[in-house]
Amino acid sequence: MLKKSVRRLSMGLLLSVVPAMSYAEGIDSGTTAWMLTATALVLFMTIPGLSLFYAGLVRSKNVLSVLMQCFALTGAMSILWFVIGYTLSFGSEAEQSAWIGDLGNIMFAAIGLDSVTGEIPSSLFAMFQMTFAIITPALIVGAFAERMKFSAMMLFSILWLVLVYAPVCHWVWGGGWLQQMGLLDFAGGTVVHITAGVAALVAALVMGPRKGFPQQAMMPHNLTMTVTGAGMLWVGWFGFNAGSAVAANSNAAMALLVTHLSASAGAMAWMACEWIRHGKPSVLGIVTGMVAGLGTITPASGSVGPAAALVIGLTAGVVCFYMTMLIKRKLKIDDSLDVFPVHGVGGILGTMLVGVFCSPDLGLFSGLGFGGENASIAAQLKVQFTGVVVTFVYTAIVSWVLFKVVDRAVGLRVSGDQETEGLDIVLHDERGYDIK
Amino acid sequence: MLKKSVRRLSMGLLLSVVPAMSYAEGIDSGTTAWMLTATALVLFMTIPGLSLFYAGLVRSKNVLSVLMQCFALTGAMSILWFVIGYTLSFGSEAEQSAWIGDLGNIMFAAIGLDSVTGEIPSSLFAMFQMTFAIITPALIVGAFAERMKFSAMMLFSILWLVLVYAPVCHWVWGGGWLQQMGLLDFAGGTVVHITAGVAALVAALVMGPRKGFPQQAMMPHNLTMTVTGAGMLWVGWFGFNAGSAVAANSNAAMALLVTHLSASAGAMAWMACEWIRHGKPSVLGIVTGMVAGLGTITPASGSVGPAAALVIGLTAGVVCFYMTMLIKRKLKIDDSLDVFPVHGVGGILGTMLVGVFCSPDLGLFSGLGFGGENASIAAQLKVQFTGVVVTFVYTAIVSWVLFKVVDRAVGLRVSGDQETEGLDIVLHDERGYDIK
Amino acid sequence: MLKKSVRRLSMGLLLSVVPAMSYAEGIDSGTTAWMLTATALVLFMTIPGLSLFYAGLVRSKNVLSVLMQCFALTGAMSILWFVIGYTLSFGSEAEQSAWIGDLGNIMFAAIGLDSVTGEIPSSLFAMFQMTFAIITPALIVGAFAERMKFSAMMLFSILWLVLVYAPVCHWVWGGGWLQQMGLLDFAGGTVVHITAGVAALVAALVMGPRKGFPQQAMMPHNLTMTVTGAGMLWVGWFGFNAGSAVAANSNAAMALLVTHLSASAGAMAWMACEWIRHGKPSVLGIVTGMVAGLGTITPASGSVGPAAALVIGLTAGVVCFYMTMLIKRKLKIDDSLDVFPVHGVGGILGTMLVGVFCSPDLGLFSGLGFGGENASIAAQLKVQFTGVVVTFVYTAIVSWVLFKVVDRAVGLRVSGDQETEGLDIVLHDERGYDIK
Amino acid sequence: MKMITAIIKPFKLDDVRDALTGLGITGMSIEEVKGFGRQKGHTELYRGAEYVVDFVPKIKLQLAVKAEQVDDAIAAIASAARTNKIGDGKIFVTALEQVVRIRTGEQGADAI
Amino acid sequence: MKMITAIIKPFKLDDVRDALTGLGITGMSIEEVKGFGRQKGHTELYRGAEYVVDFVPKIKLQLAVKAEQVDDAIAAIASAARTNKIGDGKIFVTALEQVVRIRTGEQGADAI
Amino acid sequence: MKMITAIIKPFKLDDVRDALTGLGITGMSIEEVKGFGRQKGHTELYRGAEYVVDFVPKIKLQLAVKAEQVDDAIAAIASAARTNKIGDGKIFVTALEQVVRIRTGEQGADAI
Ligand SMILES: Nc1ncnc2c1ncn2[C@@H]1O[C@H](COP(=O)(O)OP(=O)(O)O)[C@@H](O)[C@H]1O
Ligand SMILES: Nc1ncnc2c1ncn2[C@@H]1O[C@H](COP(=O)(O)OP(=O)(O)O)[C@@H](O)[C@H]1O
Ligand SMILES: Nc1ncnc2c1ncn2[C@@H]1O[C@H](COP(=O)(O)OP(=O)(O)O)[C@@H](O)[C@H]1O
Repeated sequence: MLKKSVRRLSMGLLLSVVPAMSYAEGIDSGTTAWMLTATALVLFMTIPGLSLFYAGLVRSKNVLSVLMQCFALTGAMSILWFVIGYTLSFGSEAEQSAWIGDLGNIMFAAIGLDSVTGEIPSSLFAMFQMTFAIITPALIVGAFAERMKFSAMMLFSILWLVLVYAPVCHWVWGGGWLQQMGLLDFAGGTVVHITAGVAALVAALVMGPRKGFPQQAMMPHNLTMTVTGAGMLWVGWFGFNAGSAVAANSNAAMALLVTHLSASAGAMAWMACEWIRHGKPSVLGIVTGMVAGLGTITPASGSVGPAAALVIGLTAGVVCFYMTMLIKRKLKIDDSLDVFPVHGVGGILGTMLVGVFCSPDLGLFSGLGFGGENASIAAQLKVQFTGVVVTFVYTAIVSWVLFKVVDRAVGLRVSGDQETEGLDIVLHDERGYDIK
Repeated sequence: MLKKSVRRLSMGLLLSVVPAMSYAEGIDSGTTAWMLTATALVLFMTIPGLSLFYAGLVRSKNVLSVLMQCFALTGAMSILWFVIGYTLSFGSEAEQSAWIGDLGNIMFAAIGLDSVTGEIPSSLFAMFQMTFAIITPALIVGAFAERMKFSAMMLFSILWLVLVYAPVCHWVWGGGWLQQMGLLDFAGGTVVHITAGVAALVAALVMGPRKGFPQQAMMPHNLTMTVTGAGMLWVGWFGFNAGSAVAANSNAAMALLVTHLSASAGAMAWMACEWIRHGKPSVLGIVTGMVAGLGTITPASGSVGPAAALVIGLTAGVVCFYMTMLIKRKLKIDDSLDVFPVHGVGGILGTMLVGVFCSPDLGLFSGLGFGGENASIAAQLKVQFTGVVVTFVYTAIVSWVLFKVVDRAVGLRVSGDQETEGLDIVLHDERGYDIK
Repeated sequence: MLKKSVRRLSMGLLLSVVPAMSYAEGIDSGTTAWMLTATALVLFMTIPGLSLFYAGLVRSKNVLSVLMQCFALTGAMSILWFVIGYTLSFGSEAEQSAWIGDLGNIMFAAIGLDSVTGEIPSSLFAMFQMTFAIITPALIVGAFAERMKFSAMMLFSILWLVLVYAPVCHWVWGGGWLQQMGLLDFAGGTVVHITAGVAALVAALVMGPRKGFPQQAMMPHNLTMTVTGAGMLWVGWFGFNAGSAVAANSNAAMALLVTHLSASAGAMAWMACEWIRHGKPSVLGIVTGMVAGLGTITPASGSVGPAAALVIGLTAGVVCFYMTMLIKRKLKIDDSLDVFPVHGVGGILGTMLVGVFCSPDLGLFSGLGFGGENASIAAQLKVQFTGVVVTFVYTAIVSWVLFKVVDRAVGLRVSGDQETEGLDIVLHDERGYDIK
Repeated sequence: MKMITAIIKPFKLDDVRDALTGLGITGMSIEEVKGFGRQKGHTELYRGAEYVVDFVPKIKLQLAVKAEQVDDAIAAIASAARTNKIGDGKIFVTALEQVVRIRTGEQGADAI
Repeated sequence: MKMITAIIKPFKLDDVRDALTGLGITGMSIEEVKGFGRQKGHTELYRGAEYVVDFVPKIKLQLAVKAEQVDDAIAAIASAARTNKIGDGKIFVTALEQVVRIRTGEQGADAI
Repeated sequence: MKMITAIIKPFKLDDVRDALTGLGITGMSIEEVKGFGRQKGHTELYRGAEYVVDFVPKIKLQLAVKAEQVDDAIAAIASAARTNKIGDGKIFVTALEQVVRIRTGEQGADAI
């Protein structure tokens, strides 16, 4: 039964590439209701959720630039996904190549009003997936915040969605080789968090630190905004993970439960680390721990039980806490808003941990079963490890090339004086606040 | 099939006036789940969504007055809809006059626990419609912001809901003459956006400009607030348009998809216009373009396909951009927050464009079919044009009269000194911010 | 039929303690879709909703401390609920003691992927209930805001959830003695609002007023934040009350309708009181009236009709308005953010009023029927009164003891100088805003 | 050289600046201050209690001028800022011993 | 006439104002400033790094007084603002050559 | 004793403070001000209209120093704040008749 439910899911995903199997009576109104909601929730994660979370963390002279980047990405990635991204990821035929989707769904050409994917309209499945293609590039924004040109950001993101996100998405969810290997990635540990996290790390290395880093303190200008965004991310993530069940059933319910517990555990763990190390817990810390917990449970949310989720969340909080200190304080890499140590590391951690906790033989910590034909933790871990390494390396190389290309084309950074003046005025002729 | 689905919808609406047809087994739990959610989403559009979008655009001395207006309207319009608005719009009998609803549903008298409308409880249908009756007057707030008396605003809105919104709603959705003509207005191009936009234009003309307009720059005091509201509007609009399918089916899914694509296209188009004309894209511009895209697709969201939605959104972004410049800069009409050029023009544009893109014979740009008995673009356009003109003229005249009446009764504007001091202190004895 | 629907509900709740009755086909996808959404909505009420509502009301030097308290409670109470809270409230066996749940569901031990409660997965029911266990302690935060130690707040809340919330929840919803008496409390008049409100009152009395109260004006530092939170609370409350139907049916729809009408009426009533008494309506007033309307309808939302909801909301607005003045101005009790006069009084008021308006014999004001075996308003009122008094007294005593214990253990208040400096810097080494 | 410090009503700032520019005085620094004086502040309502906020928002201008410009500057400010209502504000004059323009190191009158 | 400028701890403002009002001095302007001095600022935590924010929020009062009021005013401010903890602040006195009340054009002492 | 008032570019504050600390001057008060002068402000876009915001954010430092420290202090500030671009700002010096340290009641130079 457990394994069945898991197969049902991957099936649900494979179905996406079978418009042939369209049959109106296949639509379940309850599942459709949930997926409509889940789609709204995932969009809500990016705008306003993530954009507020990030914007609160920069200095007030750059607050609009971050909001603008997230907002413009929402518009641009949506159109790009519609035009080419979706078909490269999921194609249109039942038979999919291991590497990339066919071109039959350019502009959703193969999706009619009556096309059905699993139990929902194909248009809804494509739209739900679109919200993932929106938030993934938006996550990267945190790495180059406060110094990147808007034009360069747009150009990079467009290329990146097509050359990094779409292929990886195809490998894992679109019937590609990693899915065939039985990789467990329920909602995007590899597809979303590792790709975004690694691209963020590359961005930080290629672009170099912000002027004044690390001597100058670059404090969040509005933590109330960040906490607001954090709350929205938490709520929206229910759509992200429970929506990935592509059904309103016990898998979705379990995904929601484990997601919530991992977020809670991540928040508590990070809080505890700070409390012990610095004597005081911080608001920035607890919300970051929550995000770490969410990012880490994401690939596991369809395969683990609640007790395991608690372990995963606690691990996420502690590991991501130390990784953030390592990257920012020891290695002095200016990944401005800590995208890699939280999302990248969280994605890796979760993708590995699910290989363990999916096992149905761990008593209270048992999960819902292995992926594909895998029959042991060892076997599953091998697959998970392959997924992690390949995604990491592929993303790193392509992202690095893209940044170099974009740098040639339009230049990545604003000038030093412009950076001092602030991106809001320099790039948008606007100021975030004019409060008298 | 396409036409059927469309008929199903208008039926769904007609059913609203057939409590006779109540049969418990008629309730579909999936559709009910979606409509409960959609109702929450549309309320979310007004509070906090629209109220934040607007409040961020005024000067800080007036921020609370705008939030107060939206919040008070939510309370007042809800009660008014319950008492009289709903019955005037949808009545209680199966047979409806072409002009106005019967009085059988005063205080939802004809709605019992078991009454069913289409596949959902009648109480839910009436509640869903209530959220539309909340946001429409709230949209007008943007036009007279920063200068209107709170009392006058309340009085005007109460009269306006009964004398403008309710009748137009009846004509288009309640079984009235425009619906019988087969007017295509899925989610409120005429009922919501043209009525609100035209009332806004009349308000700006009757009340005159704010002190200092247009010489003085009246900058948004908090664009972060506006962007937050914009994100909420985008998400909430899924409930607005996809909820108007009154079903959790492929129509709802397609409505959600085209709504999202049009919003994206509108945002990108406005951004492009600014980038070209001013050399820089602005945050205010991109969010306004998104709203234009949403307002414009609203009447079309049940009848067009995704490719057409892209065209509609792009057109909306460009046309509303130039209309805003025209109204504010050329004609120097102080529609403070540009309600008419965005919502009014968008509503008109969308109501006409759906007459074209509903056609099933446009290849990739095909739609889901004509309305009522219409069989050609020409025929449909005639109906759409009629709907636009009648709604425009009727709204303009009645709104103008109402403003004059309210002016007599309580006076529309605060004094010049009060306007200088700011409405928050003057009308509410409060200040928006006290940040030390 | 009315009574049936009510019995169906309480059944729905009793079922929660019958994993025995698990049968996969028992899951309804529509109801599951709605409950997934409702769970997200109730979490949304606490973060960001309530946390923003409260945070805006304190002085800017304490804004983060309030956000931190709500956020940390979300994480801690979730884990606590999973570990022990749920089983103490709902147990695992079909047969439940009148006083407390059995320990069979420690760490959801008895909840499998396929366990079903009513028509939804048991994991979802437990998760939905978790969101109630999050918001109830968070409500209390308003009473001791701006002066309580973070450590003390955490310790108190943990003990309080186990010793106050869990038992009362068991009595009313978990098959306990009050439920057996037929107490009508659909969504938490006693379980949530009276317990939180009374604990708040005790907190204010035990801790004493903030430095400078009541001579010094302690103005809200950001009413725009409070209004934002208020809007989110309103929307989220749909999940709270309509979700308590544990079904996507006419009961949920009616609950949503009456909830919305009561909120509207409460807002209008409070606004009117202020307008009459002070000559001006305030933003703080209208949003507080809305919360009063929501808190008051909560216990009644499954048992009354819309006309009655209007009466309940109006009463709530007026009564809570005067109670707030009484507590803060006459009795000079520094319940900082007025938790008791709004939630406590509202909860009491609503729990009593439902005893009247549940009656099916009040014409336009009729409700959906009495609880349990009660057959008259008098009989029902006796039960409601018992529920109110017992919950009030039990909560007061235990909360008082807990505050004393925590005071001994870690001390309840920060020092006077620290209070002057502000909790954000003192407890978290952070500042809320750094806007240049 | 003198330092002129003027406290004015915020919405009068533009008029005052134009008046000074008319005299060829283009350099000045301004800040938002809170004023106490005859003019009463506004009332704020909080939970039924009305608090009179007795400070009034004002703008403070500071400009260094050559001795010979002082009287014209004062006259210009006063006439531009006057509304004849209580709270129009004050002008203060203090002696200025030295002025330095940082960019050039110029001193005295040349630096103004 | 003298201009008294006092830097005090923010939470002492009300006491100081009352003390001055006691002397019949009702007019003044205040602003929020950041002070550097002996008193150390607070610490802020950001991603594991602790930053000492070495400025301290202070309130700056400015009031023009008649020469004969100076000593009383200073005494009143000093005693009202004193907490005997580091950071209590300073009082500065400068000569005031001219005062003008914008509303009436009154000059000198009458304008105060 | 003299009161030195300096208007500088905000991002130069740290350099200036270090320079002054180098002279053993640790006490000062700073505030954010808006400056008008030769330096032009930025442009803001609103609905197709471009507004030139002609004030420029500046930091104002005020420090009381002993007479003999004045020249060093001025030199230190000037060199630390200089970018050689328009808008570097100004330094003003006025006479200080009295200084009081509130905490101790010390007067004159000792109070600085
Ligand atoms: N003695 C004073 N010293 C410094 N500033 C003063 C003094 N008296 C008044 N002011 C400033 O001038 C402003 C206007 O003064 P006020 O007495 O209200 O009206 P008017 O200027 O018409 O006499 C006050 O708000 C305060 O900022
Ligand atoms: N030389 C100075 N010039 C101007 N302001 C000063 C000077 N020294 C101190 N201050 C102001 O006085 C405040 C208090 O001074 P500080 O040395 O901290 O304590 P104390 O007043 O007890 O000596 C400082 O924060 C600063 O605002
Ligand atoms: N006459 C003046 N009085 C007071 N402040 C002045 C005066 N002239 C300039 N300032 C201040 O100095 C700043 C720099 O002056 P500006 O003319 O822009 O450049 P520069 O200092 O290079 O001459 C201005 O922004 C203003 O704050």
